[in-house]
Amino acid sequence: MTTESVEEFRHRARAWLAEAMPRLSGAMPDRLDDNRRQVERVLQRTLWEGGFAGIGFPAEYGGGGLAPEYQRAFSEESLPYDMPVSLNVPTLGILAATLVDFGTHEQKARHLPAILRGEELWVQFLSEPSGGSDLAGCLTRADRDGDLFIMNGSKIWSSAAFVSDYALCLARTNWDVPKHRGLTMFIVKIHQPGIQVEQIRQVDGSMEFCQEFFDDVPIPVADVLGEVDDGWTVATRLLVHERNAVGGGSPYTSGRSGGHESSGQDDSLAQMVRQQGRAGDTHLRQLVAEAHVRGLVGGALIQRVTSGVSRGQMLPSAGSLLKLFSATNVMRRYEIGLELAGEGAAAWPASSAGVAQRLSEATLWRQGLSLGGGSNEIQRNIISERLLGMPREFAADRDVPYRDVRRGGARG
Amino acid sequence: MTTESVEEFRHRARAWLAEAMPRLSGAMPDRLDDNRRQVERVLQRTLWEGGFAGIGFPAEYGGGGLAPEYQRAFSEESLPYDMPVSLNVPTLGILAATLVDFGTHEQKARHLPAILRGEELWVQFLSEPSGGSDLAGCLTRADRDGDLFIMNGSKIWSSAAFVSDYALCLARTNWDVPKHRGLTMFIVKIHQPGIQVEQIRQVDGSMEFCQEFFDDVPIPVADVLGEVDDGWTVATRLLVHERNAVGGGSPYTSGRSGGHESSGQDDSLAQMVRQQGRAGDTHLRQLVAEAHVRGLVGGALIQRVTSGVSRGQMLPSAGSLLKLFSATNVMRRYEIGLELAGEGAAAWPASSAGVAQRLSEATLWRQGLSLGGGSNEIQRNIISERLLGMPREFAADRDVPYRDVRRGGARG
Amino acid sequence: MEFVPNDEQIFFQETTRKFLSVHCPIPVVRALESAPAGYDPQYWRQGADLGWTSLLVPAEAGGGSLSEGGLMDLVLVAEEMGRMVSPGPLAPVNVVASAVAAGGSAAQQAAVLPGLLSGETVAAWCGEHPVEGVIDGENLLLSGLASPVEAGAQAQHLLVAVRTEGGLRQVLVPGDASGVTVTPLGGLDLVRRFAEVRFDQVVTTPAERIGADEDAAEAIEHQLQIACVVQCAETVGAMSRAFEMTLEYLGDRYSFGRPLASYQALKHRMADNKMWLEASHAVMTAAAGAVASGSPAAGEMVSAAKTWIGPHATELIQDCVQLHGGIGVTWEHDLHLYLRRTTVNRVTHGTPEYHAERIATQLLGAVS
Amino acid sequence: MEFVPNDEQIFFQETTRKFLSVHCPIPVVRALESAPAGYDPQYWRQGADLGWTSLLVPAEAGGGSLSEGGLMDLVLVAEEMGRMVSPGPLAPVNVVASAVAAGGSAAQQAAVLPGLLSGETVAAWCGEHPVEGVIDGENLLLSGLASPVEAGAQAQHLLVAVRTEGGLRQVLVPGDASGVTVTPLGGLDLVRRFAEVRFDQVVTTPAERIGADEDAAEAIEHQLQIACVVQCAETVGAMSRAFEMTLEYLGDRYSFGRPLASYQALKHRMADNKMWLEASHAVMTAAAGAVASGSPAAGEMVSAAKTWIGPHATELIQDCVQLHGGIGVTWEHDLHLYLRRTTVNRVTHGTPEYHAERIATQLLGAVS
Repeated sequence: MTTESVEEFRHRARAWLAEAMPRLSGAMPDRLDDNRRQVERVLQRTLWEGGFAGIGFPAEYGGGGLAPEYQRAFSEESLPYDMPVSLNVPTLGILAATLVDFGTHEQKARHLPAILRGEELWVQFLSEPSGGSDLAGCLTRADRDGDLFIMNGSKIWSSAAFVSDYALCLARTNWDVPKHRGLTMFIVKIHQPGIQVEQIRQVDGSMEFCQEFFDDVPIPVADVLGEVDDGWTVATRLLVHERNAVGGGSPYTSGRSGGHESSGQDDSLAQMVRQQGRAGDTHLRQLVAEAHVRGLVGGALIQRVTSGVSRGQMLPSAGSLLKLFSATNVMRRYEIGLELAGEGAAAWPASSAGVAQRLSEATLWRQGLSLGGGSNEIQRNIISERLLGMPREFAADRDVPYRDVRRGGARG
Repeated sequence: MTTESVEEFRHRARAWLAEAMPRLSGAMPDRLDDNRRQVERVLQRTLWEGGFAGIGFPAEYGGGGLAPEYQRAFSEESLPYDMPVSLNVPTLGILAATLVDFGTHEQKARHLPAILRGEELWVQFLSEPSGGSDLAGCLTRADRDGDLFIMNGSKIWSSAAFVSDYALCLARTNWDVPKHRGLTMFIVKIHQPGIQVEQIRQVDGSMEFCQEFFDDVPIPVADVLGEVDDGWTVATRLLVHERNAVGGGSPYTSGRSGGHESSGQDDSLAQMVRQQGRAGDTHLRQLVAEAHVRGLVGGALIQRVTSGVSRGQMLPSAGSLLKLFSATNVMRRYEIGLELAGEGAAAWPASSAGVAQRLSEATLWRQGLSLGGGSNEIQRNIISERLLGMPREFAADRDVPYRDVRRGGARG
Repeated sequence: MEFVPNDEQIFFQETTRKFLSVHCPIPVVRALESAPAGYDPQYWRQGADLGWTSLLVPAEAGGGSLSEGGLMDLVLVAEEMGRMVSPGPLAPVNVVASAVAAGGSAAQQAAVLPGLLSGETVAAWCGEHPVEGVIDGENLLLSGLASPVEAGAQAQHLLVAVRTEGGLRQVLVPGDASGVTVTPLGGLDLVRRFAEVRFDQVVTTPAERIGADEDAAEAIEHQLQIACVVQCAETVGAMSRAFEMTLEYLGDRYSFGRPLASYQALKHRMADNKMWLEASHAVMTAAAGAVASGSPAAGEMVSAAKTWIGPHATELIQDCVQLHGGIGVTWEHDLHLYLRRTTVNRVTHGTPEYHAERIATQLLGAVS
Repeated sequence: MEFVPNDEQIFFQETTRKFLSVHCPIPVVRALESAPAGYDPQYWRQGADLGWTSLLVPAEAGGGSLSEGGLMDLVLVAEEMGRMVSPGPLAPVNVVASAVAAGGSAAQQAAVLPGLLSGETVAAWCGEHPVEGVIDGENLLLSGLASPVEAGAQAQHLLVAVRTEGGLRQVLVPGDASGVTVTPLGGLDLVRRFAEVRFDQVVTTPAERIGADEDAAEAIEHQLQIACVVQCAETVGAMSRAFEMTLEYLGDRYSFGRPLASYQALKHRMADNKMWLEASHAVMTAAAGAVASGSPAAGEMVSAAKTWIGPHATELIQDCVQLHGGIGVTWEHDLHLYLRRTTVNRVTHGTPEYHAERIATQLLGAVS
């Protein structure tokens, strides 16, 4: 443990940031392209060299080994600077966090320092085209063949797999047991023969998500994360990390958090109203205030839940509260945005095409955060069943060998 | 069938109303007391004498035998007059309607004319203290004894049973079959030895609802409505009539309908804003307009559903759409009312105690319509299962002899 | 009274539905994304042949309808076009054709109606955003900007509302009149095109005036009501289709060994969606009936429909997206076409807030 | 930083909880419905003995708290009182005691504090509705109406905000001062009493002034913040308890052979309710922390809490009523006590709309 106090650490970080990191100039690019990703890898490398990469990760694997307060202090100090924020989710907050929990010494030594240096971007391969929210209803298979598993199947909704390096991939290794008990989590190198990555075009024109196709992909047994046939344990923990990271409550992310960013602390709504010359309209004022208040409440909720979980007074699944809160905040914020934009959301002159179009198309993507990383429905199940102890939903596939489970209709 | 056109009928009704019925003066009393009920019985008698009672009921039993357009025309013409509107629900729209569907000739001849003369007020005995929404989970029992059934048990949430005359009462007559198949519907005279009626005090201080206790109440076999052990069929139809009547879509009710009354067509919100001198506040204007629009939409929905059902293009269970709509409208209207009332909802000077207190206490009763007559949850089940054909909820008591069904906890 | 289509109208509606499913199924709509007009002129002529553009024009002026006044027939077309997110300037052409038939001179009718009715030409309606008019002898000089104007860049005719010292006026000018600059706009809908129409000292003659001066304000209000009704009907059609797709999907798709449709939380949301859908249909029909019958409540009912339908449509379709899961936010899935169309319909011809304010004005007086 | 109660605070909280459950369980609260003060003076003195009225007063002035400044301790009391819909003038007594301790003269402190701290006397805060003040030589003449004022009719001391030509001022006057007329109001809560306090040329001397003139505006704002924090904490306590009652009920109650808690539609609503509850708790604590630490964001956080908590509290409890079914709207069931309390808290000390407007002023400037 360090002997440096949080305040001492904060002062050291402040000085270092001013010296080493570029200041944020103007708005963040709202879409990640390859170029931006390259910039962020370099920024991450800069953090590494300054000793500020992975502040909450174990020191043994290149991290800072420090408590969450230190990371929070650093994040607060870093706000004026250009940070590699896209590494937070999913690489650091979800995948690296899961590696910390389940990796062998060799796995951690091989990957964590490389991640913290910005050399490896990670992604999760969990969802499947037929599976929806039922992640354990996994049809991708990995069949044992000596020291290898041979993987076949398909995964979908992975973020930016086309520019990432490694994935954690859940595959079925045993079909004769009920569904949760026949899964294994693998560390998979993405760019290799047998894996084809296709980008999916989203409603807003972005191409961030991917579908992957596996055709006899060989995976060394050494790349099993956790135990064979116990992949659901790993996946469950991964999902907890995901909810925390997406909800803004991860101890492993650095810089602005997802929860805050998406919950309305920017000034864009107020700005729109001012530009329209309608700042005196009491109805619009209520809406602008509502969005702002939701941001403040979301921030307070992150504090409450992360503190509660870290002190063991809340279950880790309380992260679902954060995920659900920020997803519903986003829905409401876009609705408010649409109400404020008015006719401008329908059509726009070429002169303002960029801004207006993005604003308008963003509303098409309103449900994005309510679907990705576990839908709102799944979060509500988790909250009611795990936090509140209400009875589990009836599952027709419980305690049935997975090969006998009904998998539904045409879209399957 | 009449040869009189709707318009001719309307003119005749208009002339008669002007002559025979008192004009509405001031606001309707917002709570029914015994005195008001007596007034309404007399008003109903006046309608009967003028030939305008029960316009949609069979002529054979004292009604007008006319199509819904005639009743609608009469209702429109009657708006400026003091009408016996409390007879609409439940007596005419629910209980008399069910009698029309299932009564024997003798039953109808005995009760329908008396109802249309204002001599019999009716009520339903369906809910039970332990039962909640599960009306078929009835524990009140009626055991056959020669030409009698002997009834024991308790019912609750009946409207104004203490001032009513007859009830339709559902009781279990067979415990060895699954729950829906062992029920019988009885015509029960309320004020008789063995029946004790207790009024329930509501949150807003009103005492409209009752609980009844049955202690060896003898019921002649001749008072079975429908078939023995087939009471659920009768109850189901009764519930359809109830949803229609409460939602404002009954062909048997006369005068202002529940749906309209509760959906915001009065001017009280606008008036409140004017009195506060805040009529220029755009936020409040949006709220007042929203309430008004909801009223208009509700009216249009009643037209659409009643027309669709009467033409056979919608299932009768579409009445659930009306019930749910008006219940959710009431919720929103009270919420808007609270927002407009502001600080005045917390405390009031003696000088305005009546109005302010009623307004404020009304919000405590906001969920009333969302619970009575089948809760919103039940309506949503009906809409999704019967109108949309989605799968039925799992019921642990299906196909199980009722004596073996688990009936739950402490509150039971 | 609830509007009930008669057999003839049902046949007409089915004809339109079949035509759209054969000639303009959704892949065709998608393929029109970068077509300048957003529709194929041949398709529009065929639609005109089916009667799409004739319904508000009396038979003696070359039009024809199944119902009195034709608005209820037009509603059926609009619903079908909404169900298929179809392209084509249905609202502006009908609004302008109706206005010319009602208030145009014989010469104007002869010059404009045949083309609109046959689908050879189209018209745009600039009635929502009046420009400034200065009286110059007999003529009226127009200046200002009308935007966004549906089909502005495709229109041979522009029906323009003009604010003059003496009150509102209306003129019908050629799309290529001198001083008129039409600039296409980008937009959210894949095939519905808007433009901004700029008037720079555009000289209009008395022969270009439409209707009596003193009737202009009322005529423009009536045009707005028709435009809103057509738009609301289209939105309701889009809502219906999105709802049906979702209901079907929930039945097909299994999760945890059960169809999604068996989950009560989803069932209850579908129940609410069904209620919003039926309520939207109801208030749209009521508004259409009020406009068709010339009811004094027409303006109120139209604003009620616009206030109610816009937000409920987008909310319903967003929930359909949510119920579809990830596939619902992909380009490949059709739901976003419905979301685009209903979002555009929500915010044009007056936002819900604008129409709520019209209602408030009636209840509370104008804001001082 | 999230506020985490230490062991001492937890003990304090548990003591308060036990005291309330023994001395003021809900049947006792109900029995106080027609008591003029809404509470038993003996109960209030016992609460004062536990420390309820001392927390914002420094030890040297006779008070004492577990945490710096005591506001976080007071929040714990308020939450407990919310859980039991307890009676007693917690907010006004603490606001006034704090103000007197901070700005009162030695004479004022000696005259007022001992009684408030022991629970022998109570005070009312008229800071939200400033009356008019006219300077008359050394004196200030007060005229106007402050309403509604919590515990106005029970208070021996009134802390009054006064609008003068020179700006806001504060005076502390006896409840029975000449020219002061206190009229009890009817109200929604069974035991929380409000009054209107009318000032008719009430003469106040310089010795009755509180604090330096130039600090008055800021002091009043600080008092409002404390009042809002106490109120929000009480509301959060009430929400928590209503939520727990409902969760338990859903587990106990069977319908169709299954516990209500097994129905997904109800589970999902409880999940949302849990989220609103935790969010309310979070923003209340954040606001309390900001006020306690003198953060410049205190006003903003307090208004955020007031904007958020009020409507979510009533909505959550209304949903608890719905989930209980018919029993939830009976007088016999306790839920309505919670609904009454949270409704009153929602609309007093500024409605949610009022506080949203404060936030809007910060973001968009004042309405011109």
